[in-house]
Amino acid sequence: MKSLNGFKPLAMILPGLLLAMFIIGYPVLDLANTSLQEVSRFGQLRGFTGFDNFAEVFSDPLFWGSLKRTAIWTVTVVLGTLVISLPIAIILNDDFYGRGVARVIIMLPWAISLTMTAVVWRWALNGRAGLLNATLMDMGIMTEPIEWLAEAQLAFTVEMMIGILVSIPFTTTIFLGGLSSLPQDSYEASMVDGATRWDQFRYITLPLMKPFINIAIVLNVIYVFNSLPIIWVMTEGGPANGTDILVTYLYKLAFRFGQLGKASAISLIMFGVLLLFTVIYVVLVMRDEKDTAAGEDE
Amino acid sequence: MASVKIRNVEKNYGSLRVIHGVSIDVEDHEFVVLVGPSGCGKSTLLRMIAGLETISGGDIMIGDKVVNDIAPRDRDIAMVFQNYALYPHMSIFDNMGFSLKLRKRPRSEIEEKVMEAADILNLKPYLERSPGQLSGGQRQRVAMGRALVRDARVFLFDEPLSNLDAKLRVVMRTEIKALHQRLQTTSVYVTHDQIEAMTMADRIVVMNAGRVEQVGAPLELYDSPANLFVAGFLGSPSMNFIKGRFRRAGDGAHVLCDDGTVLPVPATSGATDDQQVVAGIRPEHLRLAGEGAGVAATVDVVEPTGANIELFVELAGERVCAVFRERHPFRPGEKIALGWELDKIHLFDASSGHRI
Amino acid sequence: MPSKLKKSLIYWAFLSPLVVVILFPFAVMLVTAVRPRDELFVYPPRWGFSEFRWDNFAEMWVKTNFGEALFNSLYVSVLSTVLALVLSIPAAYALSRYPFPGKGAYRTFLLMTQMMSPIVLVLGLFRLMVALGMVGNLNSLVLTYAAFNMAFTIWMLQSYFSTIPRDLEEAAWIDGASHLNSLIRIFLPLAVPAMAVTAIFSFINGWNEFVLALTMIRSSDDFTLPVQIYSQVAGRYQVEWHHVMAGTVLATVPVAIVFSWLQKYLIRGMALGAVK
Amino acid sequence: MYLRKFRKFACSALALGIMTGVANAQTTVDFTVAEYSSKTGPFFDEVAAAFEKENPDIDINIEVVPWDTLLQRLTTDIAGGVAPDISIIGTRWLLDFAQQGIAEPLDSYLTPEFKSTFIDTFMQPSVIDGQIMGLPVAASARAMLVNMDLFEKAGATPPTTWEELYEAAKKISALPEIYALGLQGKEIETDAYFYYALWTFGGNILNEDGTSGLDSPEAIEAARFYKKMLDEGLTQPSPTNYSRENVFNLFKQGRVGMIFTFPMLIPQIKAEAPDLDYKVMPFPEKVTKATYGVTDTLMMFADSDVKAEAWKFIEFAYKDEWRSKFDRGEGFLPVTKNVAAEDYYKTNEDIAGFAAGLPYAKFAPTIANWEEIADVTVRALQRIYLEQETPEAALTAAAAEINEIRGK
Repeated sequence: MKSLNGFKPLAMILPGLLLAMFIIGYPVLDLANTSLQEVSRFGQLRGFTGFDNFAEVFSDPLFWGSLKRTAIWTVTVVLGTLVISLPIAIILNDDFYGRGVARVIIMLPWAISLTMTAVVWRWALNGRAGLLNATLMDMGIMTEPIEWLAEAQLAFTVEMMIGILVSIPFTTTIFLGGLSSLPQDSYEASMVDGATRWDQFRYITLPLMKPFINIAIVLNVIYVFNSLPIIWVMTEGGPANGTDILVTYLYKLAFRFGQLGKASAISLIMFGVLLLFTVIYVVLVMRDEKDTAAGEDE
Repeated sequence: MASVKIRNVEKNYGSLRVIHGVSIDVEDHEFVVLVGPSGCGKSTLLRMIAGLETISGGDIMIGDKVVNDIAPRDRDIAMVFQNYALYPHMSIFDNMGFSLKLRKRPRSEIEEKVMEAADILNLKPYLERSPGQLSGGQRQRVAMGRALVRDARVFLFDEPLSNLDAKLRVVMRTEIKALHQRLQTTSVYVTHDQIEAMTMADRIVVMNAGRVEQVGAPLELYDSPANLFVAGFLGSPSMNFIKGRFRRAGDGAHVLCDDGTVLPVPATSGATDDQQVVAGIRPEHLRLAGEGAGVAATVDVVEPTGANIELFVELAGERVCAVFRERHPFRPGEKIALGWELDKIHLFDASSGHRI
Repeated sequence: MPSKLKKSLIYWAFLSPLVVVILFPFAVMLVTAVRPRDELFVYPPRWGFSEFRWDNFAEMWVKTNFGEALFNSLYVSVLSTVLALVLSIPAAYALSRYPFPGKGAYRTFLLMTQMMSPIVLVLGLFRLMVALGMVGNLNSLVLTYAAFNMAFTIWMLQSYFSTIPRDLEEAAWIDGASHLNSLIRIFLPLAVPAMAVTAIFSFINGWNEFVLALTMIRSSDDFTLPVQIYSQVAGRYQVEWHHVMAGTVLATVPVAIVFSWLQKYLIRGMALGAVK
Repeated sequence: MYLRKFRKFACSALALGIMTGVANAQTTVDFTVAEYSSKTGPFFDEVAAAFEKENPDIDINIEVVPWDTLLQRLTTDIAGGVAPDISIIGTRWLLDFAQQGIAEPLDSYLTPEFKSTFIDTFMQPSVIDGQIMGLPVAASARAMLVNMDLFEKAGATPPTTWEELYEAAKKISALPEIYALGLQGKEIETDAYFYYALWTFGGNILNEDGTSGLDSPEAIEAARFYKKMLDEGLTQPSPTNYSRENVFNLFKQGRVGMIFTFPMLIPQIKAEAPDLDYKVMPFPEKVTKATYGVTDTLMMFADSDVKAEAWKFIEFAYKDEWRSKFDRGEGFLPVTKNVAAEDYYKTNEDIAGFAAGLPYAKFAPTIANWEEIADVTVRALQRIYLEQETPEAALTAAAAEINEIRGK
């Protein structure tokens, strides 16, 4: 019963739309404008220079290094989060002793800000005074303390693990939501059909969880791609830019070296990459999902 | 094929016992129907046979093997669920062939089996569709197809027709029965609909509150119900019950109702004099008595169903229902007299409800 | 051994490495927060310490003006959540109930607003706030947090609203209720779980946000918690780690409690929303 | 307290609707303060309160900002057009502020006697092209701290030259789990840690012709020396995981024999490692003596419209009582002669140890893009410490990159 003409829904959308356009739209335009200008150290625009900033960015080896690391960072953290969160969600969806406690603990990393997590981890990973080395040595796992953040490769790996750790709560919640909406009788039918628990996971849980996995991937990619605090607080992209990803390199350029034009260009490139990924992903993966779920009722 | 033996099986949820020592033997190729009001434990019993519920006591044997602790997939049984339990994300073809795919059967065999079942259930045009795009009836047939393809030793049906409209239910009933006659697979069918039980079963098990009331062929149960519950449960419209005292008079016998009405009963009955009894007479066994004979009754409500007329009368202070094939012009309030063949009336002991 | 106990043991065995890694930073925080100052840099570093120095918390509370920062964080998080909800409920209702031109474009716009991380926009946002004369004022954070959170809140509410059957409202319409009071009297009470979920998410985002707060807020008695605690670490010659950790513990505890209390809502909200 | 805040927000929320600013009678001087420690904020509040008592018509608005984000704060302020009137900045940024016309030359404000109160060596760095662009507000000279217990245990004597340091180091590192020299390899002032050796080896950050001095033989020799110490286990392993603060923590733990540090560490040691027996000594020398003078500058903004009132506050804040309280509280060296003349700085041998280096203090050159040049140097040093490149290759590459940045 279409009792309302097209105008009313638009009116309901408007306030929110205006706020978002105003608060987010203006800075994006400002950013675009800045990226096409020559900018002084302190953000004063010195006149139009077309795509010089972009040219400078593309000729900068550190940009390409950061881009590569950003890809590694995003893929590893997002995949890692998914691979761990799915079994965790399946477990938390099942009834067992202490489930309530387990759920709260798994959600804890969400309760503390990223910056604080990074500060605490940096304090714990400190070579000599850090408690991580102390604990590992007490347990006899190691004899010599490891300098976790000394060398780029190891530091980057540790940062990616922490990136996964803090993304698990959000992803697990999405999966828990998905799991609890799955049709229970299909599982019983599959037991009768001769499915082992692994068959159930492969042929029923996974396919039916696809929409939730896709949503988790898109959102996680967006959040992880733009995540500054962990790497910045722990290694500031160092040592020797070995752990710089686009967002930390951009932050360093803008606020330490005062190259605001170049930084704006990078942020636009980042937005472009992210937009491209999301559009392709939504079109390719989530489209074919739409028609299987079509025609739900009689 | 295989028989299914249930040896005083019990089931309790915590302290609540829902099935009290039930024993049933389903012979090979037999079609046994578990019938009873909702909550009587019939579905629980079926799920215990399927292995979807743990067994608290007693044994269940399929063929000659005790299956209490065997997983559903290893019991070689197939099940049709009440709301079909089809895999929403798979095509009809994959739904039906899933059990074979799990057992890693070659593609050709799966195709052949699924086609064969689709033929029987004329599902061929829908094989590539997803369950969401089918009607209730079609989905119900796919659920059956899935069981067929499984060609298990035992078929289990959990009220498969309850979600269908009345018309379709009748059609599917005959289809399932025809299928059984053709495949002869041992089947256990659960329903709360006594007409389904009567029409489909080789043998019926009437259950109530976790206990077996009676087991037997449909007509055997219909004609000589072991107790009040079975008598009242089978038959639609259900049997009339009138309380009174049993009296022997000379070589005849009758039941004296509280309001003085006398109901003629067979003298051969084993009831003792002055025993509190309940007389049961099926609506279709009542007929208009001749002048001066039968028991007085006043017409209350007349319900023509087309095929016959269901007449509700006031008799011996109770509401009694009578069914006539002929179209008598009854009018509410009219005084009539009803009679019955002596061998058609049943007597039950008032306190125990057992048949006398 | 009953199967549930066996299952529980297996599950806990699988969960335990993750649980240890999650609890490790919290343990470090706690152990450092209650340590006497001269045992911060003991070698070899050890978990144990001589005595519980609870007045670290008291000292920190005074020295870092923690009470005010806590108030600021609450002020910003609660208000931005309320603003986000007030703006997104009608939008989500419209999205779930009515087809209208540009619906797809609107949803993609919402997703795109998620893609711009505040860090990248901080200069533009700052200039905007200067134009509004709101630099240094907590309301600037309320507005920006609400704007950035709205995409998720609308999307979350919308997917939940579409699971609420229409016939309830249609019945109300037939009974003569106007659209507005059918929304308020019939619809919203049903949507409480979803609103709780979105409120939690928006609250936590506001509570933990750092970059915008650092840029927009000028005087230290307006700092929110993350900025207040970070300022004790960033670039100071003298980092009093016991105060930093005490501050972090106090900043985490309220959210953790809110979290575990509303936790079931979170799952139910996500589930019923079915995240279409 | 909360009520006042709530009223403040309520009216500003109202302001969202109407953009008219409220003209207030008082003139406000916005002062951005860089946060040295938890004592910095309270100290400047006290100064402002005292000043406001004497000048009721002037209101000082203090904004305390953490050092790590100070540059970002100032950048956004200037870009947003709401720069403060006066601010504490790192002297290394002064040239950029001056070149962009943001800093206000102070010569016209500076009366001769006020100027004479300053110690010349600290005034020098804030003079650009002959103009005084800011006043030194905080100063430190670097020196070496040695752990006397370790030296006794190892039977070594505190060194005055790099050779003696090397010999002593071998003895000290022989002690179990003890390292002779703490070597910083991460984050801010990692390059400064190298300059101590660069200068004393006779090298320089910039050559006369303005090109980078990193590829000079002295620079390479200094780097090789550090690398040798690292390779022979005379320093703590993996320096690239040790920021300035981490190295100082090692010293507090009594795990390191010698470190190069600033006077502000003294109060920390007193609080966190009271029974640590340490001695302040000048840097070891080779070709010359040298120490690294670092000053922070108090700068006035060119586009401030309350310059007179701001200057009045500056003069007030530089009174001896305030300067003395500030320097002692934070552990800085005095920048004004009167405070330096106080007996605290004569008798206190720690401070005296640091102050002793002043005559031969070298300062980082005030050149444009200093932050980038520092970052290039740090990256080169990190590659050396991580054995990714030999000292010679890393430093030559760094020098080339710096010359390109400086357009030389």
